[in-house]
Amino acid sequence: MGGITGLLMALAVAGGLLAVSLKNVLHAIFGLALTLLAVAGLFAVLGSPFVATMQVLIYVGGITVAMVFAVMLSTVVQKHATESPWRRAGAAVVALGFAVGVGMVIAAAGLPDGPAPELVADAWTVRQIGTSLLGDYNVVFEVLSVVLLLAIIGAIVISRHEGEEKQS
Amino acid sequence: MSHANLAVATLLAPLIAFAVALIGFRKKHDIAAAIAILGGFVSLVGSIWLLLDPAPTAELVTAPWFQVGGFKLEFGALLDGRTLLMGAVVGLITFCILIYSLGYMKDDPGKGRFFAFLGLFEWSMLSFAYAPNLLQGFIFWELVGLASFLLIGFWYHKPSAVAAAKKAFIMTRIGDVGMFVGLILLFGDVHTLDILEIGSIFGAPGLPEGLSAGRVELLAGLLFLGVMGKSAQFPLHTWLPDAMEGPTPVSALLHSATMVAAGVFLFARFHELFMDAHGLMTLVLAIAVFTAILSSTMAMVANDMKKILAFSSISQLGFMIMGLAAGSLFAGLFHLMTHALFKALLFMTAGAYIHHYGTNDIVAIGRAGGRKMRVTTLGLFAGGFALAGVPIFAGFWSKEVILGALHHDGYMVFLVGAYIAAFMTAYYTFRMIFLVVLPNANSDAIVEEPAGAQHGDHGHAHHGPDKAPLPMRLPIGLLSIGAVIAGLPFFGDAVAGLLGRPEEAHHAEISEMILPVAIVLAGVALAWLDFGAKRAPQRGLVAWFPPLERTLKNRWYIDAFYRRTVIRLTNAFAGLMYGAETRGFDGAGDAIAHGTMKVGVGTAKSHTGRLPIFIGTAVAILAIVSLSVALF
Amino acid sequence: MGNPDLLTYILLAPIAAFLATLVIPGKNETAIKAANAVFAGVALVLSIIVFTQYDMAKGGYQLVTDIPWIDSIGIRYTVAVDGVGVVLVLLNAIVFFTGVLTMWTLKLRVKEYFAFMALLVFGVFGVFISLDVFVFFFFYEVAVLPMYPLIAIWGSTKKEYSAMKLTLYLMVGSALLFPGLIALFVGGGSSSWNIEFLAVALKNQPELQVFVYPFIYVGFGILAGMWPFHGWSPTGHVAAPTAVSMLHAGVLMKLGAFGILRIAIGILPHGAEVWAPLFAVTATVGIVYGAFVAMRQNDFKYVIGFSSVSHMGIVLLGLNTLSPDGTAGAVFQMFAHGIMTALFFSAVGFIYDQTHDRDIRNFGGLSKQVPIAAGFFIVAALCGMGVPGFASFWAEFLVFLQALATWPVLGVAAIVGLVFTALYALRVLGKAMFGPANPQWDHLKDATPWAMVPRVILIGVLILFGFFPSWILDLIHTTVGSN
Amino acid sequence: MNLESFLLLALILFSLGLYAVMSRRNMIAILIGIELMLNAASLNFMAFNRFLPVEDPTVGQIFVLFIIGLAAAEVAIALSIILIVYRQRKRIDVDDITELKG
Repeated sequence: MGGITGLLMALAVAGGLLAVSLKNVLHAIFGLALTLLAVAGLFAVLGSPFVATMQVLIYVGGITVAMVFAVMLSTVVQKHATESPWRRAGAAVVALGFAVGVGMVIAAAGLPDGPAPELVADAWTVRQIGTSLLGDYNVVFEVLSVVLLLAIIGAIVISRHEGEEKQS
Repeated sequence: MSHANLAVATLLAPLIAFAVALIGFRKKHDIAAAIAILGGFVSLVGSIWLLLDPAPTAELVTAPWFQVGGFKLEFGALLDGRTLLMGAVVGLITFCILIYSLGYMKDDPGKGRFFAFLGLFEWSMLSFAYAPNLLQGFIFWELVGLASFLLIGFWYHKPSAVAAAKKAFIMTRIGDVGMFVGLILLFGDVHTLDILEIGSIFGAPGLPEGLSAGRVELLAGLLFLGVMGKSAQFPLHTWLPDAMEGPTPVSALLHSATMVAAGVFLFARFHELFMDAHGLMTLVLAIAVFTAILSSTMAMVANDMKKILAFSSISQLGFMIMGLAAGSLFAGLFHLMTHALFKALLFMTAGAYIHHYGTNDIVAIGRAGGRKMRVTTLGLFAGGFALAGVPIFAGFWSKEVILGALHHDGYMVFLVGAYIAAFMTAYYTFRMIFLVVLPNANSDAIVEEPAGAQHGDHGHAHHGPDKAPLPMRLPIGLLSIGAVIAGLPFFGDAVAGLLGRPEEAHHAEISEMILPVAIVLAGVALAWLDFGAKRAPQRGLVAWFPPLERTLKNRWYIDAFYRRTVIRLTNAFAGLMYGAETRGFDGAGDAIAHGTMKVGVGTAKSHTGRLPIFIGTAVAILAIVSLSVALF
Repeated sequence: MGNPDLLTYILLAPIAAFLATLVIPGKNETAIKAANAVFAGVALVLSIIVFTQYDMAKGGYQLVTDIPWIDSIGIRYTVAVDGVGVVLVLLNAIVFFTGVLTMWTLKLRVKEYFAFMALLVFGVFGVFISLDVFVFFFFYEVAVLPMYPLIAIWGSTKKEYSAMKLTLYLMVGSALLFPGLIALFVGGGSSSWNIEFLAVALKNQPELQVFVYPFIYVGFGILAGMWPFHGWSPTGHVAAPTAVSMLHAGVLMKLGAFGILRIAIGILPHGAEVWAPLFAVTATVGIVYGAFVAMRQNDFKYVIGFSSVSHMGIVLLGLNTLSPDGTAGAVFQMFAHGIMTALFFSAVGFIYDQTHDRDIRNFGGLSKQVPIAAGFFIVAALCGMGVPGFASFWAEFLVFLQALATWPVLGVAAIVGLVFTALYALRVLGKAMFGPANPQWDHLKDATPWAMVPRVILIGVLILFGFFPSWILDLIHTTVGSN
Repeated sequence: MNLESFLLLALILFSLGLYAVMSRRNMIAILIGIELMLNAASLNFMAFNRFLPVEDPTVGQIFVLFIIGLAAAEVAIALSIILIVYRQRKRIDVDDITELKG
């Protein structure tokens, strides 16, 4: 258990590092995919195989693929990863500062140490998630569906409209 | 007819005439004129009837108008000696002028409007004269001023007329402000504005309860400011000569006989109050005497007939105020009455000459043959003799009463001043008469405005037989009779009785009359030497001293002085305020706005629009906040 | 006593006009104008009914309607009128009606124009009848905001600048006002915004009153053209189209004065006493200052704009006497000035529509060229000078009467201001209405009978209440009490 | 494995995402960074849900599902925007997009 978790964590960090450091965007996307998979694994470890599945299906199967397509459509094999060192350094400083700051907050928060409590079996089932999704949280569910619908329409409108404008 | 009905008819007829004529018949001149004359006739009959049939005690004909807080206002008429006399004078003169205007304004394009405005004036003036309380008085006092403004500026296409109208309104308003404040303070002190009550409060011997002598002086002084403005007393006198820009009937009616007398009438109306202000009365006497002399000097050199008469009006108003301030109600009002008659007459004759010859210049009128207009010239004689104070004529008697009233210990200096003014009056009056009727070949008189010049009051001459139209001759004739007989002791006694001051109508001994008569005759004689005698040079005494003549022609440079000081100061102050507004307030507002804009623009510059920098900034701030939260 | 819903009907009339304007197609301009005229007429008739039905013997607030709005923070739609409200509702209805008639010749974006105008009028009516401070403020903002588009789109002479200036000034006022009003609410126990309730609740909190009063006074005072925060008003008047100027100077500025009377002085009498000397001084300065600046202006509308500053100074001076007569005079002056300024602007608008020129130096002898139109202007000018026979005389008389009793020096200064008022008014008359005619304008058409209707209504009102001031003063006195 | 380690992992992922967003010029690379940050957030939700006593243990999972859904929507929009930018400029450099410049 502990070993698998540690491995997944390491994989996640490694994928993240690849994703942010590789110059070729396509490669970076694969790094991202690695992280996403690792996180999915962590979700399973944390007791929610359903969410883990969703993560894999939507993120790895959908989003990553969409990004790859986008890269290919924009034929971006942009050689020039011409970010200046200054820019990287500045970003690194800010990010590091953020990490240190928040890390200290976490350290100072006095979180309960020790392993997770026992799983209450039926609370973590898919059935339970489905029930509360359509029960207590159905507004969230509905809102999400509307958001997705709008996103789809928006994506179509944005790409189509501008395209036509260019042609005319 | 009951007195109440008569009073109502007298008061309302001109208003109705005004409204109907202005709204309905502004363009239908003859109908408008007929309506105005009808209204004037009703008022004439009413006011004369009321005068001839006075009730033994003062009557009040009022209707409650409204109540504002502690202010209960009644509208109506107070019928006592003073109002009856004033009302009758107004009614009579207005009616004469209405008839006269038929001739004078015959072809004027604004004839309908003119008659309507005369209706407005008569209504205001009568309502002022009969006012039972000071507030009604003040309202109509203001409306009289408005009517005066409209009538002076009647020929509104002439910039000079417009300027004169404006000047008249502003200068009288300066006085009105004093009167307004006085009115309010008076109300605060005695809690009434009812004229009879105020009269009885101040009429009692000694000062009214709760009022210090200083307070009474202050009240009287404020009210007297109004008198000074309306009755053109120094230093607020300069508007009156300019007001001659109005049509001559207007000058005759408003600016000699009635409206300017409103100030004097106010003085008479509150005579009891003024008499309690002893200190002020001395000052008032000084002002009146000074005004009388000052304006007489200016009349001695003027060539414009209407201006001469205007100066003499100022001077005669000074005489009236002298009489009142010296304590004789009768003297002031009697002179007001006779003056109204003979001054209106003189203006009408002036108008007849102007109408005929198309010039205001007496030298030009004389050379063009002024004396050939016989009725007019007779009117000039009657009015002129009355003005100069030639014995038997109206002005002689009334001036005599004033001089008699001044004949007190302590007033000697003023008496001397009055004699000087009387002397000059005789001189300039006869100068005018001689120049008009006795032009001679040897004359050195300078024509300032040739006959028929387009600058004349009227803009053009009327050719034809040398006589004024009938509607002009009729009132001249009528008033000539008045100017001759109105001063006779019989009338004086009647007026004094009406005013309830029979003791003031003192009949001078023959011996007392010698001095005034001698002074008048001296003035006439000097005028004869200068202007009347054959081969007289007709340049006058003053012409020997050219600087003096220049000064007098420029009216002692008082107008120039005002222009340089008061007006310039006002303008400068307005300019200062304007600068403060545009540069100060607006500038400050704009500066704040621009400053904000600049800050905004500056801040906006830091928005490079670069996403990484946005995010970086946000996160950096977040990091700093987290750090500080974590550390502290 | 009449139907208490009357007030709500009055409030709904401009809303009906607004909706009708939105519904009618924009091309059908006459229908839009007619609909607005009809609803404005309805509002006018209803206002006259309220005017005649108000029970003076009973006094106080009448025709009360009270409906909860946002109950959790005590906001209620409470409308009622007292004597002052009746007068001002009538004023607004008159100006609205004549304003619609005056803009009959409008051609540019008619639909939007009348929609905004109806909205503005709606807000003004709402302010005059609200008894709930929050609702009052709500309507107040509704009334103020349409001014921006109205000036920026249909205005003239630096219109964007003026619109922006006006909006910013008024926003500053609102910014002062809003915390003040919230302080009232909190100080009164955070349970109700009702004016009467707050007046009782804050009675024994003198420190709070003294502290909050200037916020509310200045906040409202800015809209009332209070010196030295008057800068927006002349520029705004100048830029605004005719009917908007009429509403703006005629009614909108009264909102500020009404707010001072109803909320500042009404709820915070102690604060008012403490601050009155200072604000009386600023009011007097405003009277004299406005008159002087008006003397130097060459634009008709600027002259009128600064005369408004001067006249509103009289209103504020009257209010600051904190006495029944002074307040009555101030309210009467609000009414008279509203009508008079509306007349002024409609007369100027008539000339400007034809000439597109407002510089008085370019005119002369207009009373020969367009006697009737010039006559309207002359009447307005006379009324502005406080000539007896017009409503404003009584208003000024009462204010000065009280001012002299309360602050003699200020009173005298204000009365002396009358001379300067006459100076600037006569200057304009002399330059533009009289004097030699400028042949350039010989072709001008005089007012048609149709164009005369709104102006004659205004003149009629001025003269009517000039001769029978008690019809209004008695109403006002039921509210402000009497000496 | 305690709660803290999960939080620190999430922090590391988040910081990496942040770094990517700030340093990269390629818009798709920025998008990758954003996805990293979103995942970090999801991870936090799951961890808190698991380790802290909560009344209804589904709430954290639902949050994560919600985030996943939003991420999908976001990517759809972002990619379409990127495509347009590409069509107009033939490159997808974030430094070109400065419409919000003051």
